[in-house]
Amino acid sequence: MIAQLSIATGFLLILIGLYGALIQRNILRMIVAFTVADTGVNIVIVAVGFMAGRTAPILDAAVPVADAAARIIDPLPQALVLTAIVIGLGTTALMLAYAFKLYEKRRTLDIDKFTDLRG
Amino acid sequence: MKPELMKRMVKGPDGVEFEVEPMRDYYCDAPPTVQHGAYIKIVEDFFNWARSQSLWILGFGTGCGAIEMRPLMTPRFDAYRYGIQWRPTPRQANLLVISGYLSVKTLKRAIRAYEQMQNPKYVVGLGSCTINGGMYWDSYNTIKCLDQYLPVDLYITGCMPRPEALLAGFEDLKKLIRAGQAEGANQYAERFDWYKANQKQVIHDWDMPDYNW
Amino acid sequence: MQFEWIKIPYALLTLFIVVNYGMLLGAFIQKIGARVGRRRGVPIWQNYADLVKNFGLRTSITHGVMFYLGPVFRLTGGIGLLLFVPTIYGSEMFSNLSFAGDLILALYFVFFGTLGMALGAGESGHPHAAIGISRGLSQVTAAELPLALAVFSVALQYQTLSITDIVSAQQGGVLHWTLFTNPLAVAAAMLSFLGSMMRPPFDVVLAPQEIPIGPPTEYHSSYLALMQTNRAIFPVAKIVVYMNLFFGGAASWPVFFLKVFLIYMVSVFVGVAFPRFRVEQSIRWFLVWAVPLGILSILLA
Amino acid sequence: MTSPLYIIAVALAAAFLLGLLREQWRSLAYPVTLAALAFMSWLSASWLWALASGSASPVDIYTAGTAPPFAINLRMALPEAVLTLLINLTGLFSALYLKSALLARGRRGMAVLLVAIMALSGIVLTRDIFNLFVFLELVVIATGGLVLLSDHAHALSAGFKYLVVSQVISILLLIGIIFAYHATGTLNIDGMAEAVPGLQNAGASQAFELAFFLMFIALVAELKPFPANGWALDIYEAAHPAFSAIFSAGAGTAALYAVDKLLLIGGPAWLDMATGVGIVTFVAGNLLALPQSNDRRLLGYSSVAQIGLILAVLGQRDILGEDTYFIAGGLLLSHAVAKAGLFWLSGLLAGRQLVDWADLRERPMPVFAFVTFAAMLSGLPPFPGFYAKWELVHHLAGSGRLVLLALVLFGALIEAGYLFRWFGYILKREPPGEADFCRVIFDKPHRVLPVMVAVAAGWALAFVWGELASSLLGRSNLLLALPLLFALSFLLLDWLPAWVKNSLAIAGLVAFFAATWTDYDALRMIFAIIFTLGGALTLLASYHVHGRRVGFYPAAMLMFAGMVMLIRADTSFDFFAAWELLTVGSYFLILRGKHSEPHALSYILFSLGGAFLIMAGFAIAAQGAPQFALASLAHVAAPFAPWVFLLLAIGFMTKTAAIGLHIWLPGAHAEAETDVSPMVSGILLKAGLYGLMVLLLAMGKQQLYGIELTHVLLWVAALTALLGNLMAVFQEDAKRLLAYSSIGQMGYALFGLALMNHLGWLMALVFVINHYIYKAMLFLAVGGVAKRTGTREMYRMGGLIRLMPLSFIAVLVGIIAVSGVPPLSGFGGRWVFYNAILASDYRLPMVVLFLAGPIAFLYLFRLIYTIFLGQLKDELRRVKEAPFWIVLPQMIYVALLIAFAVVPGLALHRVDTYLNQFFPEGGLSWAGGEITSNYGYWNPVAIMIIVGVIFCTVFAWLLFVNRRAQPVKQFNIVFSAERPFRPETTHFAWNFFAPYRKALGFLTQPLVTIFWTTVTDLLHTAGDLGRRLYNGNGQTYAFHFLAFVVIVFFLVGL
Amino acid sequence: MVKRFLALLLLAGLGGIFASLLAGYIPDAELNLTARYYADHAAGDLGAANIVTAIIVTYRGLDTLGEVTVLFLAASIVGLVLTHRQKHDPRPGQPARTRAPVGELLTTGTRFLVPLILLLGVYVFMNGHLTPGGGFQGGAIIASGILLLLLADPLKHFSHGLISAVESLAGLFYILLGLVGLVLAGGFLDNRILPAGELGALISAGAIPLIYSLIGLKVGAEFSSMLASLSETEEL
Repeated sequence: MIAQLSIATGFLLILIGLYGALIQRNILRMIVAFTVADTGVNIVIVAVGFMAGRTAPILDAAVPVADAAARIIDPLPQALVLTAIVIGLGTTALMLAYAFKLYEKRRTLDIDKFTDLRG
Repeated sequence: MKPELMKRMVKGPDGVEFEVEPMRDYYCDAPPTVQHGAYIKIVEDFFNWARSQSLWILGFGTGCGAIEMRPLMTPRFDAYRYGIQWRPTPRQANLLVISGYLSVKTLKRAIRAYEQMQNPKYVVGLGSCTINGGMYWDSYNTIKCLDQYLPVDLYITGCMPRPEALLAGFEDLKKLIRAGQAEGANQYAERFDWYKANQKQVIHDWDMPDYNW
Repeated sequence: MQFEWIKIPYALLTLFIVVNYGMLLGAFIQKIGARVGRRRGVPIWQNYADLVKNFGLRTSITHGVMFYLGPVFRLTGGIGLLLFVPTIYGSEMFSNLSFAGDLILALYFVFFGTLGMALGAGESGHPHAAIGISRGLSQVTAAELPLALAVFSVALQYQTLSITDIVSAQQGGVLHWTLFTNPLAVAAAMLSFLGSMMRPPFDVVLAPQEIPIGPPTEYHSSYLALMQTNRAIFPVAKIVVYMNLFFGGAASWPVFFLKVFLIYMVSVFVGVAFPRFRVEQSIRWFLVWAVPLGILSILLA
Repeated sequence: MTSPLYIIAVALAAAFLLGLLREQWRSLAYPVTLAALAFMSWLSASWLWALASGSASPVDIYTAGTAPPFAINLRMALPEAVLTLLINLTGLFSALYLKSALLARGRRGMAVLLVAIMALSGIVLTRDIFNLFVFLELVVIATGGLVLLSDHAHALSAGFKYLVVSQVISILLLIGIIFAYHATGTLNIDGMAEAVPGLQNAGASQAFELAFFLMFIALVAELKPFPANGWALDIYEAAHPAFSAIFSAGAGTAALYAVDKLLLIGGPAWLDMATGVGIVTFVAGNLLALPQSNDRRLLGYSSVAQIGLILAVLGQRDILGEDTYFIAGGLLLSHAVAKAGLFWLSGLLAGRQLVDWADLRERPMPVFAFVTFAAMLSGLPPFPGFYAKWELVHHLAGSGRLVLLALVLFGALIEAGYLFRWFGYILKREPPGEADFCRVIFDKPHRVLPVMVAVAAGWALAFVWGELASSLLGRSNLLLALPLLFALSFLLLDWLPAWVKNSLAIAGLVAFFAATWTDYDALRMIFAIIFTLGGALTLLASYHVHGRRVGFYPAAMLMFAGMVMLIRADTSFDFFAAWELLTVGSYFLILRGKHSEPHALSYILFSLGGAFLIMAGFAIAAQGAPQFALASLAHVAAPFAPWVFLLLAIGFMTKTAAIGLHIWLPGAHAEAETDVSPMVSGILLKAGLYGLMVLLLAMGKQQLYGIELTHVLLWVAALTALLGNLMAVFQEDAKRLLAYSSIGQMGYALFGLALMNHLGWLMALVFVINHYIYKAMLFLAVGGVAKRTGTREMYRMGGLIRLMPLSFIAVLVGIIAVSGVPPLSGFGGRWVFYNAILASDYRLPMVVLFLAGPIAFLYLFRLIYTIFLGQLKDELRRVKEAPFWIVLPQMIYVALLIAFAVVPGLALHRVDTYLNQFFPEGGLSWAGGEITSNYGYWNPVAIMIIVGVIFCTVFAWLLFVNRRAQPVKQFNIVFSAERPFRPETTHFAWNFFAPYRKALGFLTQPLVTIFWTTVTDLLHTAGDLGRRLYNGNGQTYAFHFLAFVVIVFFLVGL
Repeated sequence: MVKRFLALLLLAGLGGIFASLLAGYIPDAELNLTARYYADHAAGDLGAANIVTAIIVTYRGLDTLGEVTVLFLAASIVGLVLTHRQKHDPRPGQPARTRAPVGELLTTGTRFLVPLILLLGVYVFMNGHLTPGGGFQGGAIIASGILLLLLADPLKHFSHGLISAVESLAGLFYILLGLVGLVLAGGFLDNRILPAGELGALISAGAIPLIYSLIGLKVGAEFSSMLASLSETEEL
């Protein structure tokens, strides 16, 4: 039940993020919207790996090696989410740099002003 | 001298400039030559008979007599019976009829027409205007004596002779031809300079070669 | 049909007969025209006089080689057409040089003279000559079509292109002539015949007043003499083709003379009665009246 | 063999090493980058060599020492080796190209470039789906960085739009991956592929289908499909050309291979979705490229379209089977090499409009480069695209997917259209900009080298694909065909003076005929003689040109090679390859004329359209077999046979300019050079006739919906003859008059063929021979006159008979022959025509042809009168006779005509007996000089002698009587006793047949031209409407992408 | 207005896809194939207590390498973009612009907190294979320390040379370790080039701690270089 709930929140966040990205005319707001969508994706990735009644995949005193397979949740999505977060960060950093350069060139952040290459 | 006859420089398609002299380039400037008949008299007589039998008149009414020449071709007078026929171009005509007074302007055209006819060719003058100017004796723009300008073979009297007179005249002309005395063309060739001098004295805007082939 | 040397004198004999017949026929028809206008008309031998006079003229001019050769092409066309078609059916003597080619040769050799004449007149440099040629060629394209259709339907009907075979198929009585077995084709052919005879409905090419005698404006003396000889031969040669194809050919010379005269009179009668067509009118007239007849004759054959 | 992993490791090591170097050591950093890229290229090249030669087998590289499903593995097989080599080489040469930009940006730019190339190779190598995502993101970010290298004003906004849409793509891809993992339990592609069928309950497989859809649509979006590719086009336009080359060649290739891997998982259900998206992108991309004027944006559209086509090919893997990689590889490699080359070429130019490319004209090398790239893109022989398209079309036709076939050919035709239009601009248009500073940068070797390498790669690929085609699929390798090699050798000899090359060409043609004349049957012998000996004879006229005449001889020999191979071809593939070769060769020949650019374009479009119809016809006739012997056209299955006949007939008729497909001929033949017109008009039209003969011999009479197809052909031929002659009558330009006359004559020949009886075919052959001789002669004569008088307008000439007597003789003999007047050979054709129509059972078409006959008379007289007779104009008084080398062939043709008129048996006897085997009854008998058919007889020798004798006697008589004729000049005419004003006013030539136009002018309304112009205008307006979709706003492009996802989702109907 | 409506319509469509995905989602009762393998073998083969770290560093080492390159790429592009601006900044003669001094609380807080933050960061990426967290998280913590420094003294100029040196060296060593793994052990980035040691000890699980600390340093350096570049845009 928890998994479905969190996946649903993840999807909701993605939709909100995309809606923001499509409607907002200010570039910075678009970038923020995209980061919201990215977090939504990350939530979904982690939530997919969730198994009820199990614990984190760290083998220490609490979870001996022997019954690891029965007690831990699926570790792979967590590894993937780590990469996804970093990549999300990379693209956001790049978009910020672009936003800065665009502002520096046109002194405006309105996406509708940058419609030069057309047809 | 008209501009189109003036000497001018022309550039050819390959860019070479050269001079075009219309009077020399467009017209043949050879003088007429005396043409002797066939060597044997019998052949010449036969040709003369044929020439008299098929007398082709140039359809060029120069003066008031032209109106008299039209009925010749009608049923009433029917010149065809005598082998006489209208020809529209001087090339194919043998007889030039100068019907009545001849203004200088028409003389110029008559000379051109006469010179474009082929030897032997005959000229017939109608009425006294072609002999001594007639009632236009003191006119400033007609010529008084046709014979000075074109070699005339026959004159037909009458101010303007009726078709019957014309037919009779043509019969006389036929007798002359058959006799071989209608050599106006050769006469024109022999005394060509004299004729030309008279013509140039009267025609002032002379823009054609001496002999219009 | 093999070539023997004896054929040449025979051919020359035919040529001699036809030239004289042509001269006399021309004058005779002029006389009939005159009589219609209550005139006495030219003497019968007038054509001879004109010919001798033109040959006898002492001077002439030349505009160039092609001008000089124009009348030669014209006369060669006339003589060739006459000699390529057998004049008298059944007689070895008067089948002239028809071994060289069949009906198609005759049909196309007509253009040989026209082409040569056009080139000669073209070189004369006279605008009237050029206008005359332009009219003549335009008119001939439409005039030739019904004849071609008629020839095609006749060839289909008799399943052969050789003229002697066609004539032999029409022997035995008047009713066997193509006139009766294939009337539509003959009608189309006769309409096309009018077009090619330079008679008033279709003589805009010569148009004596408008462009003095059209193409031969610049021709005179011996050139004109050659053309006059051709003027005598060519119509007869053309009529020989029509006669052989549609009117049962001629078994002897009197029949030949009669038939040629009667066919010639067809164009004279029409010529005397009708005013002159402009070029596009004549083209439309042929395409509207003559060609459907031809097509019908082909479809029915 | 070193492990392929080093490609990634070395690249990253070099990137990080660059980080260490200080800013000042910039000049050291650049060689390091080049060294790294060179090593990567060497590595993939060595793997390719090993795999291709079989010394190594495909290998899986494990990382982290554990088996694939649990760790990431890379695979290095033949496709990967080829693609990584392509990517690395493009990267290396682009880096070389970017020398100044990289040195200006410093080491960071080089590091980004290295990582970009590594990421692209990674996408190709990796077998893990998430790893694919990581490399994809690396490419996205690297593209974002590298776009900044360009100094284009809008590079920034283009980069930003790219990042926006990539964000959306990565979101969808991530969700797709995680749910796919959840459904199948593994991230490895091969693992997933096995797991998918095993999904027991419907719920799991339904969930997987959804997840796969998201993954698949995200990766397809990377291929820039039609509605959602605005963002990519801006990158193409704004980025530095070298980066655009990488983006188009590298990124396109990698993304395509990724989609191919994904299709392994998806299985057959997703194939038709891929085909649908691909074909829509292909057609729409080409359509929108039509109205483009910016060169890089046009290249962008073209590469989007090509990648769409390859996606469609991948989508057809179910019917293509093992040929998929041959076809997709051929298309992909030629696209990648050509696009990279074109982008590098665009870097050499300052102007961005298509017309600015006219500066390339200064050097032959860039023009040759452009030609190679354009030929590779439009799939002309001998390049790989040609083999690939042939296989693709055959497989499609084999499995009955005709709509897809039509769309592929339609798109390819449009693409050829705008490419050759562009090539026409290069050769013929004047660059608008000021010409003072040199806008073409030839001095920088590091920019010219990549273009040359691309050209070399193009030709190498042509050879490799030829070898592949001959070994794998049994097709002949075009580059090994002797005639083609001979033609291409002239490319190397272009520095020789013209007369040397001309002699070589003539010797080559004659030698080829001497070597091969034994293995032609009678019918092909005639065509062989016309193509080789006739060609050699026409080439004589090319001696009149001095200097080097660059580009003429390769084009001419290509055309002749094509024609010679056409006759010798006996399989459909060789026939079609030869057909396209001669089309291309003749196109380059025609394009040499001064004002021939628009006409050459319409020629190539009609010819290629016809060629595609022929290919479609062959494909349908092949019924799935890759190629078939031409003779087996006879037993094509019943339902298809009429359609095959129709397609092939229309295809061949575009070449013989039948009515409706004729509008290219007048312009092309009139505007071509003096010695090209006879070649193109006299010889090339016969190729179309030869094609029709092969078709009619094999398929004979066909019925389609009850209509007799040969009957329709008969009517078309008759109309062509009539309208062709009629339009010729009203022409003012001499060469156009002859061109329209060619249409008429071809109508006659086509009529003969369509009669389908013995004499009909004989007539066609007589026309083939006649038409070659007199048309070549007339074109040479008119060309010589036009060269001397400087104009082709007939009313400007006149009275040239005295100044150019030899030309006059040639034209006089020519028109006598064309008009069919007895003594000469034209009459032979007419006589056979009459016998043929008597034998045939049709009646009405003959009527139209009877009218067409005399009309020929009109324009022939007009030609000779207005040029040679009438009044001589002032400026032409000093005109000299035509050059010797133009007059010599004419005199040879006059002799040939007279010989053919007197002794037709020489050429026709053998072919008449040969025709007996196809049409037994109705033959001719050749007794002595006389030729008899079963209707009439014809004795050419007798006619010639009789006419000659009569002519000479009459001429002698006139000479005797008229000895002393006085030669006069042009104004000694009876001008009703007046003086002619000026030569211009007395020469009656303009609108010569005015009354005729009043009577029959309505038949020459340019209906066909109007029809074809409206078709092209419609295409352009469609293109313009489509372009309005891209309004330049990044958000709108995101909208487009989401809309694309949702629409495809509903279409797929999950 | 139309734009909003269209956006909603499209997102409704996308929402539909997500909804059907959600509906089809059944959480696994048992670990699937790969997860079970990791659960059983991670401790035994690699000797790493934190299975996620084992996956990140070894099993899916290439992903991590890719990730690190993404960051390196982002950092260098941002550097490329912004320093590009600075190079042609034509104001050499003017004195460095002074800013109003930041609050007392922040300066003293920074001076006190930054060493602690850095220590925590190092601890996190040193014990990546034992406790939750690892290179990325440690790097992020270090970067937050640097950020705090920047906030305290905005005009503080970090030497880009040093940062990029650390970054590149770490990257190079990472690649070298990977290659050593390829040469010595089973494959690229295999951690068994060093003894596995006993589970739970600091020096255990082969090369994982070494690789992860290198990643930590690199990530920290890249974040700080990005932050530094972004901060230099302040003067505008």
